[in-house]
Amino acid sequence: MELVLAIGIGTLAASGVWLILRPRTFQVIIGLSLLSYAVNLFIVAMGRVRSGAPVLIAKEAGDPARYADPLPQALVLTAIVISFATTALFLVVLLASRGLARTDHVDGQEPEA
Amino acid sequence: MFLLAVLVLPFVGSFIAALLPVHARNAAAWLAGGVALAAFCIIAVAYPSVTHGGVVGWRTAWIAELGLLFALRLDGFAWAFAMLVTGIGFLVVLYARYYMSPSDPVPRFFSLLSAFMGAMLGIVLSGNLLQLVFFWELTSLFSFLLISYWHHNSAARDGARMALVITSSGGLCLFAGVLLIGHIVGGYDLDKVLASGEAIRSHPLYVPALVLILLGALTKSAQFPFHFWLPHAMAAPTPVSAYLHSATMVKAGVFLLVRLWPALGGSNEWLWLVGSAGLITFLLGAFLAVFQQDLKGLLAYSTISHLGLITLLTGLDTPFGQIAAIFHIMNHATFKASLFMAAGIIDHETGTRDIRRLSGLYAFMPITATLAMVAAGSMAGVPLLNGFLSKEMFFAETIEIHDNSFVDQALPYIVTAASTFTVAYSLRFIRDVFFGPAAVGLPRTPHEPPLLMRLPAELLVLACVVVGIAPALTVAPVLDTAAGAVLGSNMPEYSLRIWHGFTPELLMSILAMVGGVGVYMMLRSYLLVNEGPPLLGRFSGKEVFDWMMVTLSWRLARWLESKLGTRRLQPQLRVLAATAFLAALLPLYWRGVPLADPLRTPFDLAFALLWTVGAACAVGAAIQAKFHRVVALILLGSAGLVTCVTFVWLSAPDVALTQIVVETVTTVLLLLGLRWLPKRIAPAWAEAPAGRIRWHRARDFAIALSVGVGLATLALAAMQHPDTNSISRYFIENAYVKGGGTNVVNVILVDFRGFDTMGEITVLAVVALTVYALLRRFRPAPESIPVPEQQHAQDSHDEAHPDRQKGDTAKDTTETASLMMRLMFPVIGVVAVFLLLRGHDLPGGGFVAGVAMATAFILQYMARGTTWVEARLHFMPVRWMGIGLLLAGCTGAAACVFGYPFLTSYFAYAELPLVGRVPTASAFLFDVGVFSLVIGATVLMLIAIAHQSLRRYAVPPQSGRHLGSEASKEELV
Amino acid sequence: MTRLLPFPIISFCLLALWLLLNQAITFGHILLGCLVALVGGRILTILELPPVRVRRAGIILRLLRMVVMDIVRSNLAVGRIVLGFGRRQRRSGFVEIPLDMRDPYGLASLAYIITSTPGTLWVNFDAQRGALTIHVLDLVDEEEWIRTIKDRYERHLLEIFE
Amino acid sequence: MNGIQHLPPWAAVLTAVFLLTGAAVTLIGSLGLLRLGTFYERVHAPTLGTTLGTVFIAAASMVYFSVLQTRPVLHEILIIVLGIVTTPIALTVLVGAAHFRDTAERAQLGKPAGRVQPHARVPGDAPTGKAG
Amino acid sequence: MSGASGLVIGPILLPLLAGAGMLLLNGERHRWIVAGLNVGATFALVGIAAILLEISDTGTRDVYRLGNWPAPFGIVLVLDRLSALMLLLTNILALASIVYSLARWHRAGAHFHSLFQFLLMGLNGAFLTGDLFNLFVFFELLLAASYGLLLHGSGLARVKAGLHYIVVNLAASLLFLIGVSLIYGVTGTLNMADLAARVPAVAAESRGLLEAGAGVLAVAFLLKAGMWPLNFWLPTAYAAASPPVASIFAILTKVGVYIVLRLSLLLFGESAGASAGFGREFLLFAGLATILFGAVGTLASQDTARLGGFSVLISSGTVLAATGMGQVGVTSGALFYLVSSTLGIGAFFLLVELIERGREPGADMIAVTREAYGEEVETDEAEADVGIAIVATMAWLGVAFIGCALVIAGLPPLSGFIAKFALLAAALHPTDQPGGAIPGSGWALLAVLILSGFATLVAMARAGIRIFWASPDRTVPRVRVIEMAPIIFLLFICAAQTVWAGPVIRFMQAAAHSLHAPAGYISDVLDNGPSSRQAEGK
Amino acid sequence: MSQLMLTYSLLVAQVLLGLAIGCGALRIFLGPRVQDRVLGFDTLSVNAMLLLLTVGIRTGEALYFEAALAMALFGFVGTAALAKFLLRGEVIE
Ligand code: NA
Ligand code: NA
Repeated sequence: MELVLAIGIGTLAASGVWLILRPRTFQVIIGLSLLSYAVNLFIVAMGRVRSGAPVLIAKEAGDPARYADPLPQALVLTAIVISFATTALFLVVLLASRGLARTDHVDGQEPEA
Repeated sequence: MFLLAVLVLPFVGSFIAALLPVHARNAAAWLAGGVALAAFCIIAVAYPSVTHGGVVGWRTAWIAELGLLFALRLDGFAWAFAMLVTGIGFLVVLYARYYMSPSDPVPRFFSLLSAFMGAMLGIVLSGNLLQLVFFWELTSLFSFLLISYWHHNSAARDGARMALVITSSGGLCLFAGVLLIGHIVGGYDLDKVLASGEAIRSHPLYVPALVLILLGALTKSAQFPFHFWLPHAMAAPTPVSAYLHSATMVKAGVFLLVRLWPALGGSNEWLWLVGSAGLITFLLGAFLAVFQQDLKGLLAYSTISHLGLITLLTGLDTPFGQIAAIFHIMNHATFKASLFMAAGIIDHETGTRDIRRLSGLYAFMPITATLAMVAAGSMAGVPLLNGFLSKEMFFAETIEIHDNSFVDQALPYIVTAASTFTVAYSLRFIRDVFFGPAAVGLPRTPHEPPLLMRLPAELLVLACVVVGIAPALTVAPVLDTAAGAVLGSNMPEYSLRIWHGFTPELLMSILAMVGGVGVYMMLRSYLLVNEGPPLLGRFSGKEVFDWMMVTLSWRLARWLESKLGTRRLQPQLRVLAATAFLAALLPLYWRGVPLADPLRTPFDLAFALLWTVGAACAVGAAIQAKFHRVVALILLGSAGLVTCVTFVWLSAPDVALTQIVVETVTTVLLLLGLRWLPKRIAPAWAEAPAGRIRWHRARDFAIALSVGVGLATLALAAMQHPDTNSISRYFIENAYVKGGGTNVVNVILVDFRGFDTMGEITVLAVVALTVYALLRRFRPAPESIPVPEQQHAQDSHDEAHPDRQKGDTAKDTTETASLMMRLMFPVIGVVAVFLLLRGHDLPGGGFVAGVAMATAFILQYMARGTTWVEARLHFMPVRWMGIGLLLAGCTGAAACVFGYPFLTSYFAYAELPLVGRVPTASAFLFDVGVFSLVIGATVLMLIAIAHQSLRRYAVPPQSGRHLGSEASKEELV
Repeated sequence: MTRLLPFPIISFCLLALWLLLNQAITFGHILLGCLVALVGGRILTILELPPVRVRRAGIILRLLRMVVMDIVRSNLAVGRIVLGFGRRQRRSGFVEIPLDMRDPYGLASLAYIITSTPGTLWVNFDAQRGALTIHVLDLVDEEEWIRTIKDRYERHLLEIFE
Repeated sequence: MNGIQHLPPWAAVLTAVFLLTGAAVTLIGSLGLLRLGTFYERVHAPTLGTTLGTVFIAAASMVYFSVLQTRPVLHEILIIVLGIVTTPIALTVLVGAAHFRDTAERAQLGKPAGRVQPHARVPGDAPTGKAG
Repeated sequence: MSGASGLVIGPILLPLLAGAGMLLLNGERHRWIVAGLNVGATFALVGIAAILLEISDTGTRDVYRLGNWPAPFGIVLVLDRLSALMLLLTNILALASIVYSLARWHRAGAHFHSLFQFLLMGLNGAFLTGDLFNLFVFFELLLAASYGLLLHGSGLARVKAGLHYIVVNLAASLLFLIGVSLIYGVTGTLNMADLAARVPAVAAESRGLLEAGAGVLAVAFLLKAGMWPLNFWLPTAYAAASPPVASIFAILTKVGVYIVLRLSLLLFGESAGASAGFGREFLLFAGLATILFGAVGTLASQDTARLGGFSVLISSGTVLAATGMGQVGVTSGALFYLVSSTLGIGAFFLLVELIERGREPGADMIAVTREAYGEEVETDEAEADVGIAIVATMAWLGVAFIGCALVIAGLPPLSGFIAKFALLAAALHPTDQPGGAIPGSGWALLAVLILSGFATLVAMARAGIRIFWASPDRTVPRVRVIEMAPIIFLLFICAAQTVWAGPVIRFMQAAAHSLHAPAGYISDVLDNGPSSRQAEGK
Repeated sequence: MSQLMLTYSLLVAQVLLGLAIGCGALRIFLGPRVQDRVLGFDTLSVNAMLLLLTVGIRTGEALYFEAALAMALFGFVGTAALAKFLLRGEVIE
């Protein structure tokens, strides 16, 4: 499973990086979204893969090693919120850029030549 | 303490002068003159304490931690220099009072002049080298401002800039050199440095330090090859030239040479570097001076030449040479200042400084002419004038054997030749300007200047004569004191007498005199027509300087900037990706990648299938994002769904839940955005050479692949990394016991690390505000301003059929769905409340609940459109955000009131009547704050975009209730 | 009553939803659920939902049973078609059905039914003409489909809502 | 880790059967998405998943957790109901949109000179230029 | 918790509440209340920061345990000399920017004041936090606010620059996350002090992963710090920002610099075992390269604001290079330099618009506003009568320009010169023994700093001449006291820094000493004392 | 025995659902029209929701229900928005 997950993360990241290196703003926003998926998965993966581990703790926690690491999950939640917010912001900026610059090139102008 | 007064006085005067009204000419002059005179008197009075090697010091702590005191130090040498600075300063102020035009902003002039005097005094009185550098750079700055005083004149601007650039960069070198000296000596204190000559000269850093310090000194004193700035500085008002370019600033360089000679001199490097710079400058300056047609230009080159002479004297590296240098510094200051004043008077009275146009002025201004002739005589080294004395000493010194090299042997001949030119230009100055036929066609009819304008020159010329005739009675003790301060016990025997008998130096003087007359006669006809010297052609330092400024500091810089940097986004991201890749790769390469058994958990076919889909969707999105935006969006959403499922697979239900709701909102958001992105049409440049594009793509592909493989490797390695003693253990053990919740993740979010959440929701608020603010100024692409094609088509379809009304088609399709969507509002609302309430114990929480609730709102907008919804639901997102943030913040701050840290939670089980035991945690209130904020922020962002459809672009504002109009700034609904 | 509880059925459903979500029928939850249901109903009035008039609630169950049977049957039929067990040349196409029903809830219910039943698809309802267009996967006889929809569903829905 | 070993055989078998049936029905529905020829035909197929597929898998879940937790776990009903209640919202609009696009295009094609206006297309519908 | 310790949360809580409170007021109708709130809150922040500086100078670190959870489990705020210094610097700069903005800029867009407070919250939090992930949150907060503020006023230039700025920073934020989570994956902690305590014990086979994490993290910080070649976005973005925003942006890069300084000494200091000194040479070279690039850029800048942007790079690069040298003396000099250059550049950005104002009649903002948003011109109409235009405008502007140029170029008499002296004297003087060999790094720093000083001088002279002297027909701009006063105020601080250089340097040296001896930091943070989480209601 | 059967049935069911998800994805890729892709997306999300339910059974953890519920409740919003966009060219009028 680790291997599959790692490949998945890698593919998301590679697609994302490819897209953010493209010249069109919409490509970049899609790329950033893909990258944030990759990063979110990566963070959760840092808690190690524990499929089917209990999520809630009982009143007596017992052996902490049984549980999936909750901290990366909490971190990812924060990261998701922030990346959602920044995606929204970037979207609006790219719209504004498209409107003002009359082009959707990331540089606000078509390259010469 | 009086030293501090002397130093501070000019600056105070400068400050006050700067505040005077623009035309307060006399007040400013009085102020500046008074300051100079007062400083002069204070210093004069201090004379007894500096004789016989006496030193007056004053120091106070400045940067004691770096071994730096603020130290003022007055010895004989500094005393003599300070007398020059203040004395000539006073005379120049007096002169300038009459010279400056009433229409100039004179207070500024005197303010700058006083400040310059202060800075110069700072150099002279500095008791440590760093402080000296400090004032050194200040003199550059004020000289820049003084030279460019008439800044409407481009020559003044250029000259000032050149002076600033050259002297300041020299100052930077001096700074570096001083740092090295400080490093060698272990401090910057002047006494300490002067006492460590031996240690300095034997240190391996001696040569770099010497070179750097010389760069400072030689640039300041306009020595070859940095001499060229001085003639261009002549664009300054003449009082400035008289002060800065004869007596003070340019003397700072030679002052430094003499000052540091005990520490740095006495080596071959000194002899060769300083000596050759001085010799070349002396010769070159004298030669070039002859060919100047501008009076001030002639004086400038003459100054260069005389400074070269002084530099040569210090460079000859003998105690006697230093004495002669000091003496000539004083003499040159007096005669050159008076000559500048004379030139200024001539310029002032005739309106020109061109030697070719001037003639026979003796008849109009006999007194000025006499003054100028005496001073020029001194400059030429005519006996009975002070210039003669120091020149004799100079000749004598050049005859001394120093190191027996060829140059040393030739030195007397070379300096005699140079002196020939000195005589020639002095003669020319007198003969061409004051004698001959009366000039015609001058801009003004010349006459004698006011008495007080002449007075400074008179006093200076008087000094020339008195010193020249009776040196032993006048200047000898002063010179003795000054030289003694530099040389200490090293004082050689010397005598200041007019007549030493028939000595070789007298012969040299006579040769120079005769030769000078001859040269002048020979060149007369040439000078009447030609501009500039015959041999050096059109070569000029200014051109080299300009070329360097343009080429190095502009063209090269721009070229380098374009090569080393970019303003395009893609290369930046490429560099970023590559750097990040390397940053992770290199440590792994050096330390090794800990990849063990790749199958720590068993292979799972369904999971693999899932990720086949996920990966395919990601790649698909990458391919489709350019021309098939909706498709890319769908693929992105699919990859997101796969990610959600994966979170569940990894035992992270909260994350999955959050990802799902966020996913939904993001899709809607991007679709809202697509409304304003016109269709992509392949532009013409897509036909550009395929090879280049293919290469770019290959490179990007390689980067993308590398990053992907790299991240996958990191993830794999980390997932197989043995479990660490993570801090999570504490959370699991204490979430219920101390945090009062069974959902560890949520307890972390609202309690253990509630501070993160606090920040995170603020981010959301900030972004929402930004989106709102930006969209108020939104101007869509022109192509997307009209209603979308679909709506247009549907409307025209309706209009084409008589039994239909506009909007029917859309209504038919969406009416049923709209009803269902409205029914969903309370349903989603109930689920949202459910998620909010249970978050602490089970998956859920304020954020998910908030986004869910926001989805319900957005669904209503989708169902019925903005106008309809906002007429019914009065929802004020910004206020919700504010309330949410305040609630969360105040919940956290409540703990502070009870003496606990921010965000300390409180929980207890409350017995509610009929309901039973209910857990009440302050963290819950915090979560409600989160909930409120998230609804507000999410709705604000999405609806702000949606509102754009209502705006009428490029037409007068609508009074409708749309975003940004006065009526509904806050009430979005 | 109507002011306090404008949509009793929907509010009841919301209460049920609340209890199901919480998986608990404690007094506290019933109380909370009622509160939530009341607020939900109130919001619907703000959203100007037309009032629900249910005449004969008993028919609902009968209709529901019928629909469930139809859904199961259609599932099998469509599954066969997908897997290629079709016995003959299959034809799919649009059918236009004139409806008498105008009640929005009735129409919505019909939409739910038609869409949820594999094999039929709600395409469009022309409110002017009262004509419903559906798409049928296995269209043997148009008239039969019109009859099915009108007799099996519309009639019952009319009884319930109008 | 999970509770399968605590499950009585009858419940295990029932759960298994429900699960497999549900998954199979769903897969068949999704296959239909691939195998059927036109858009309108394809829309019918996934309904299998949203109806019977969901019902069976939710039932499996209900049986399993009810037995495991020895109390009635019924909230999966919500998934069934919500699935059935929400699907038409999306699908009616989607089919309506497709229907309109088709009629509009047919109308356009019927016009002389074959000037096909892409007005009913949306961005991403068809390639409009080279990728780059 | 003593009263003094409780104050540590103030720099975060106060802007939060102020910013949130402003949202409840109608931005348009209550503009002056909101503005007053902003000024008042920032003024209070300066006061709090000053008190905190005083407290920090007693030498004990104040560790604030949020939620009363013990370290390393909960998030802690750590007040030491360095963080207190950065707080004071930030809020002083902020106060100047805000006062300046009241003349006109705060009306150029919506929610300026709340965004500003949130920016301060992010900055203050980033300087105080002792937790790596919390740092991420505050970084994001300050970045989000900076996005908003950069776009404040809108217009094509800002939007174009903002787009680059946002994309690049978003990408860097992702790297931040990767780095933090990887470090967590290897060490199991997020608390910086705990991390420092755990780094030496990391197993040899895991060290590669740890350092990879640190490397990726460093890329994120260095991008924000403006390190070459990750800094191309910066000059454009800073030049495009409205003046008060650009001014406060002068501190933004310093956040990255601060973190690099803090973490490289804390995590990879001398006691870090096999990882000691990780990345130090790289920092040195990158810092030097950044200075050179900045110098080239200043020379190549036609636009005054861009010149300011490149000055920011020089400033960042200098501190980075100094960090790379890893010497206490150099670090203290670098801190002195950091304060001085930040204030100077901040003042310069405020000044740029005033001096350009006279050159282009009808300041760009109005034009941009009209262009961008035909129907809703919302600024400038009624403001001509607000404030009093100052007399002798050109003289003031000229003096201020010279002052800024001197600080930035490192020339006397303002603090820039002392700063360079403090830096270089220590760089050339690695041991206490006078006259020892000068290390190559010392030579390099000397050469590069002299060179950059020269470049700045040339560029500033060129710009100054062009602006003040080369266009005789320029109109004298209308400048108000509240626009000029903040600039003079900042320069005055620079002057004060020269006069009282001794005490300031002493403070910096103390700060540097404790940075270079992280054991105290670690034990202060991890020593939870007896009171933690004892008394909550049950 | 029966437990083992259930375990394997779970695996099989998950694989079947995985394949179903693949079908949805394939339709997204194949198109040909946008409505086909939207339909594929909708199918994919329903199938993913069902997969979540099976994960819940497999792990014996009832808590994944909320995630499944959320997918059931919000999955349609994305599809509806896409459909609305196709129909009207904008999601919110
Ligand atoms: Na000789
Ligand atoms: Na003449």
